[in-house]
Amino acid sequence: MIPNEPKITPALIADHGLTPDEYERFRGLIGRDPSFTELGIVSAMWNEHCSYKSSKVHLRELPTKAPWVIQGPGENAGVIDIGDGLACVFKMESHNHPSFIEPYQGATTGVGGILRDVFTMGARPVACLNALRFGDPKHPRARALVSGVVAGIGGYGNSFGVPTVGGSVGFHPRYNGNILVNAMAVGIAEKDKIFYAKATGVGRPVVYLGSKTGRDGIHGATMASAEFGDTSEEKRPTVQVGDPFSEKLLLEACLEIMRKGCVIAIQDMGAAGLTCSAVEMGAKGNLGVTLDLDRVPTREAAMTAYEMMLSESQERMLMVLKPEKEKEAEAIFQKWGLDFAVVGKTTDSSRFIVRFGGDVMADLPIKELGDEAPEYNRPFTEPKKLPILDAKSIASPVSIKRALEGLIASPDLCSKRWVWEQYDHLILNNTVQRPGGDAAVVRINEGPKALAMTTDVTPRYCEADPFEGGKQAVAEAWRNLTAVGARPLAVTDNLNFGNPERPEIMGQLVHCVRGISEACKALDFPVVSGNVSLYNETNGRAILPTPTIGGVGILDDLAKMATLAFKAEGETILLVGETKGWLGQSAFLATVLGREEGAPPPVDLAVEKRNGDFVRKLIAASSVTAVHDLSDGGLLVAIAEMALASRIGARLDSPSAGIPPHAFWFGEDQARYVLTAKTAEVPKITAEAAGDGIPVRVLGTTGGSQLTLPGEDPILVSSLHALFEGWLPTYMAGGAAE
Amino acid sequence: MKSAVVVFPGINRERDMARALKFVSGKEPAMVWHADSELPKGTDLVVLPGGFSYGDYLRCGAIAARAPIMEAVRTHAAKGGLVLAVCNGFQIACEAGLLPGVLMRNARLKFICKEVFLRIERSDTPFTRQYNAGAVIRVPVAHGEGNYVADADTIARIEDEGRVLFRYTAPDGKLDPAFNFNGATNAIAGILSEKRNVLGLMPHPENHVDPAVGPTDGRRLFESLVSTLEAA
Amino acid sequence: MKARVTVTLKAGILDPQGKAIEGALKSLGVAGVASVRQGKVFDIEVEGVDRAKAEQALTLAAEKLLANMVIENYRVELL
Amino acid sequence: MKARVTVTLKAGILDPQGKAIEGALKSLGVAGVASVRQGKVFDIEVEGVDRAKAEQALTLAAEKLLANMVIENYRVELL
Ligand SMILES: Nc1ncnc2c1ncn2[C@@H]1O[C@H](COP(=O)(O)OP(=O)(O)O)[C@@H](O)[C@H]1O
Ligand SMILES: [Mg+2]
Repeated sequence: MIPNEPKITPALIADHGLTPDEYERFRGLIGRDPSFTELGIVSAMWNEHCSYKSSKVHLRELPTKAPWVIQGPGENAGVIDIGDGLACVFKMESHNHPSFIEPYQGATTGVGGILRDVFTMGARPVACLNALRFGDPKHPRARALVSGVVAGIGGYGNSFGVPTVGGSVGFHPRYNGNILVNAMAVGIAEKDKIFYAKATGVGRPVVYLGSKTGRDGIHGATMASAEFGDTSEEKRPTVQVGDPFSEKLLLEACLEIMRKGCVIAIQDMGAAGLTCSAVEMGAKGNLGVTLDLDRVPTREAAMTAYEMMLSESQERMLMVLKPEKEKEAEAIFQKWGLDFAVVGKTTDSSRFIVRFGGDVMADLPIKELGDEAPEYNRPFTEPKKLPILDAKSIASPVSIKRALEGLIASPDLCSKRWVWEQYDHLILNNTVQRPGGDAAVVRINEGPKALAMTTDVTPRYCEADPFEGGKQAVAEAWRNLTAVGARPLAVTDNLNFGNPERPEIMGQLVHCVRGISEACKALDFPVVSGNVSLYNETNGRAILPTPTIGGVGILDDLAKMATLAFKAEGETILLVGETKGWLGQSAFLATVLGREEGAPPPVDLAVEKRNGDFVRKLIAASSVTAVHDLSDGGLLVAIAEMALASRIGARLDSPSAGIPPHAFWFGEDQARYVLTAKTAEVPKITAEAAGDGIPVRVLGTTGGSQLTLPGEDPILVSSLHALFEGWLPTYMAGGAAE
Repeated sequence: MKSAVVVFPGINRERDMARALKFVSGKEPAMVWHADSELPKGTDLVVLPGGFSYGDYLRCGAIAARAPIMEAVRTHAAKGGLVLAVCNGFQIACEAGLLPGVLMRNARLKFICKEVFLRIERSDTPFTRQYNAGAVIRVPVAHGEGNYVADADTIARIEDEGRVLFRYTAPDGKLDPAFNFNGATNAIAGILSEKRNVLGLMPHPENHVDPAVGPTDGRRLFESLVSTLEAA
Repeated sequence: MKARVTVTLKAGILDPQGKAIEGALKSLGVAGVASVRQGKVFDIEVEGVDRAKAEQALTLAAEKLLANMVIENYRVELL
Repeated sequence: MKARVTVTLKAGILDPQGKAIEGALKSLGVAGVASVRQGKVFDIEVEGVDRAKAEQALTLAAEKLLANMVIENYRVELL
């Protein structure tokens, strides 16, 4: 008999985040009232975080296939073929709510979780990236959140031993009550040695590995799917603590037993730990699973079945092992000082049975737990189109020089060195392009091939036009990979939005996903993994829609990699792409004029592809010496970044007639790149561009120690440098937020 | 050159080290497990690599310093055998008493990964014979606790005996507090044992050997070891 | 006036440090060690205020900075 | 049996963490803070040995591992 304490009441059901309808659906499935443990299990399986119930219908729109895709969404991480018998395994995941409550531990466990997703599949992690969004720098908690999150990301990755090579950091008041911490991990595996969650074979041992189970994060997955209110502070005791040392041991032990051929199926214990991992392994293999909780290694006394099933203790794995290899696997885990316990077996009953202390605590249909999870096509509204701003109607209150200085020293565009110097970005000795460029480049084994990776999104654009913003996020990631010379291969996404039960938020989600889909299709850039984080709001105020895109590409030969720094004096600076002077939603408008207005720049995907392919071709032919894509801040900011990276200045020509100078220099028209080339190469490049129908124009020449613009005071690179590098350290040391 | 890299649980730069040794010497080092009690026969060079042994959860290197293999490392050092202890390895060597002093939290309390400038104080050592004394090299650091501290007598002694091998300096080799990023006493980045056969240093020369990845200023340290052992 | 603020992890919160030290003590053969949890102490010299004020100030210090109230408890002692 | 080992820095050894905390407390406006030094406590559960043995074992633990005798002092208390 299943013990039924405490009594299931409507209040208890609501506490578990289930609606009355969902509860009835569950009762219908099992044909009786659930036990308390069963209620816990279903609440974990059916919450937004695990079931994707609000987003699933829309995620199906995303293109997920290409000849090089080995595994698309649905496993722990996506897998793509990178040639030479190797595969790249990668995924991004959010840890927003835990990081807001306890920034250090929230960030560490976010990194730990995404690393586990990657090595669960048999890949050795080779790089981490992250995308961070904080509130207004003037907000009283902002500094503590920044320093806690950054220390946490570093604290985990540095100790685990994976380089953190890239990411992005942004600030906006709309994240005041709900920061974003999106972590991405990238690994490399042998293509024919990828491990999956699908269990096979009846009567096989289900094995628990890693750290012991405590009461960590109980209700964590439910918390990740609940809005914050003023009482969310009460949810604090569920904080999980990361243990990178144990995870490093777990990595080595897992890879070792995989190498030795012990593993049939493997699933990490992430959100809703034992529950999700056991159900997933069984359901994927059309098998039942019986768990015997008396055998679960616990850290605390008197844990209940409910607590064990919902615990989110970190650094744990569940596996189905080959019975004849069980002893060998156990010896390997003991060598690494980790717990190893047979906690159950696979069955042919299609039931998920949990026993504890002589009782059956849960007996549920395993497939239906996942397959019959509610799925909503929630109502959504069409986002309002904003007017296209006419650049001529926007006057600049300051000189070009002042505007550039303001942009370069703004929280969003300033150097993030203070952040990435706290990350070990060099360990493993493959980091060829370090943080600070367009995309990070990490050599594959001994080369000459390398992976390029980046994370991108412009939330301001997504807020103004979710569809164009979604497209732009993909296009920018694609462009960043292209700018280092890589062939973009695939995407992982992390969709961060507010409460999907509000039609306008659902509208943002739907349209962002449509934009992402359209861009991924046009750019042949399939989505192979991702994560959705909803309910990112506080007291009814949502974050900016933030669909972070993590892009991965490949470089066939490191020697052909491009970087953004000017290489020498006297080289010609070229602009690829068309400049109209688009100021709507630009960094210039937001930072210099304090206005977030108008429609964001549209993304013409065909032009994006054509221009990018052209740039990649030039890089491969070694025709260019430096390459930088244009994004936030537009042309002059891009040129300034190239100068800052090299300490070489530039003499620039007059802007195009018919465009106000500030719109020319700071407009954010898409599909553009700045290149430099030896002057002798220029005629060939322009001729080739003309042949392909690509707009290319000469902007000026590199050289000197300042940026010289017609009609403006010269701008010393060294003083720009001080502004660029100064903002974040000064701010973090307690200096002014502006 | 027969080298052995000791692997403690939580160590994570052992692969970088093994790769650098192979790259420069052409020979794979032996990887030695912390729980073993002996080094491979004929080991010329023992390397204690970087990482976070035991998570560095007590004091950096403290738990690793008490591992069974360390007895063998001590014996090797006592017989004059070469020991290269990098980053966490340096911390382990200090905790094990192979080198004096201790490495405390960086002055600004943050983990820092970046390239720094090191002045090579002397070239008459097995670790630096391929460099010129006074030369300044650029190598990366990646640590949170590299702030070298010892009591005044110890500092005076190692200075007098010329046992400071590397110092953090400005690019021109001048001492400058702005470049002593972790606050180490006398800007000390690396020291030698009394017999000059054990080197502990915080920076990672092993990450600067391969031109395909970046600068190669760390390479001569390994070339020095190779030539020392060949000459022997 | 000398004071000591002791900060310890709340019960139930994972203590990786303690766990690693526990393992090390066991393998060093230290007799009888069943479990270890690690905490911090802050020895603070307080000047120019009376005991009541000092206690108040240190409580503030503990709550605002020395302890992470999400996962830690603290105790203030004036010596 | 519960025991506590407290490890503190020897006088004269520089304590960058203590210094930083001191600075932070001052800038938070905590009244009267003159200096801060940070140390560690280890709360140890000891089993199956008598008090004398426990004290001996913990002294050994402190000297062999918990404290770095070059820079730190320790104190063992059985509670
Ligand atoms: N959180 C972070 N972690 C690591 N690197 C970062 C982080 N934030 C920014 N960077 C690095 O700083 C550089 C500039 O970032 P960003 O402005 O987002 O680049 P872009 O606009 O070209 O995509 C990139 O190389 C990026 O990887
Ligand atoms: Mg870029």
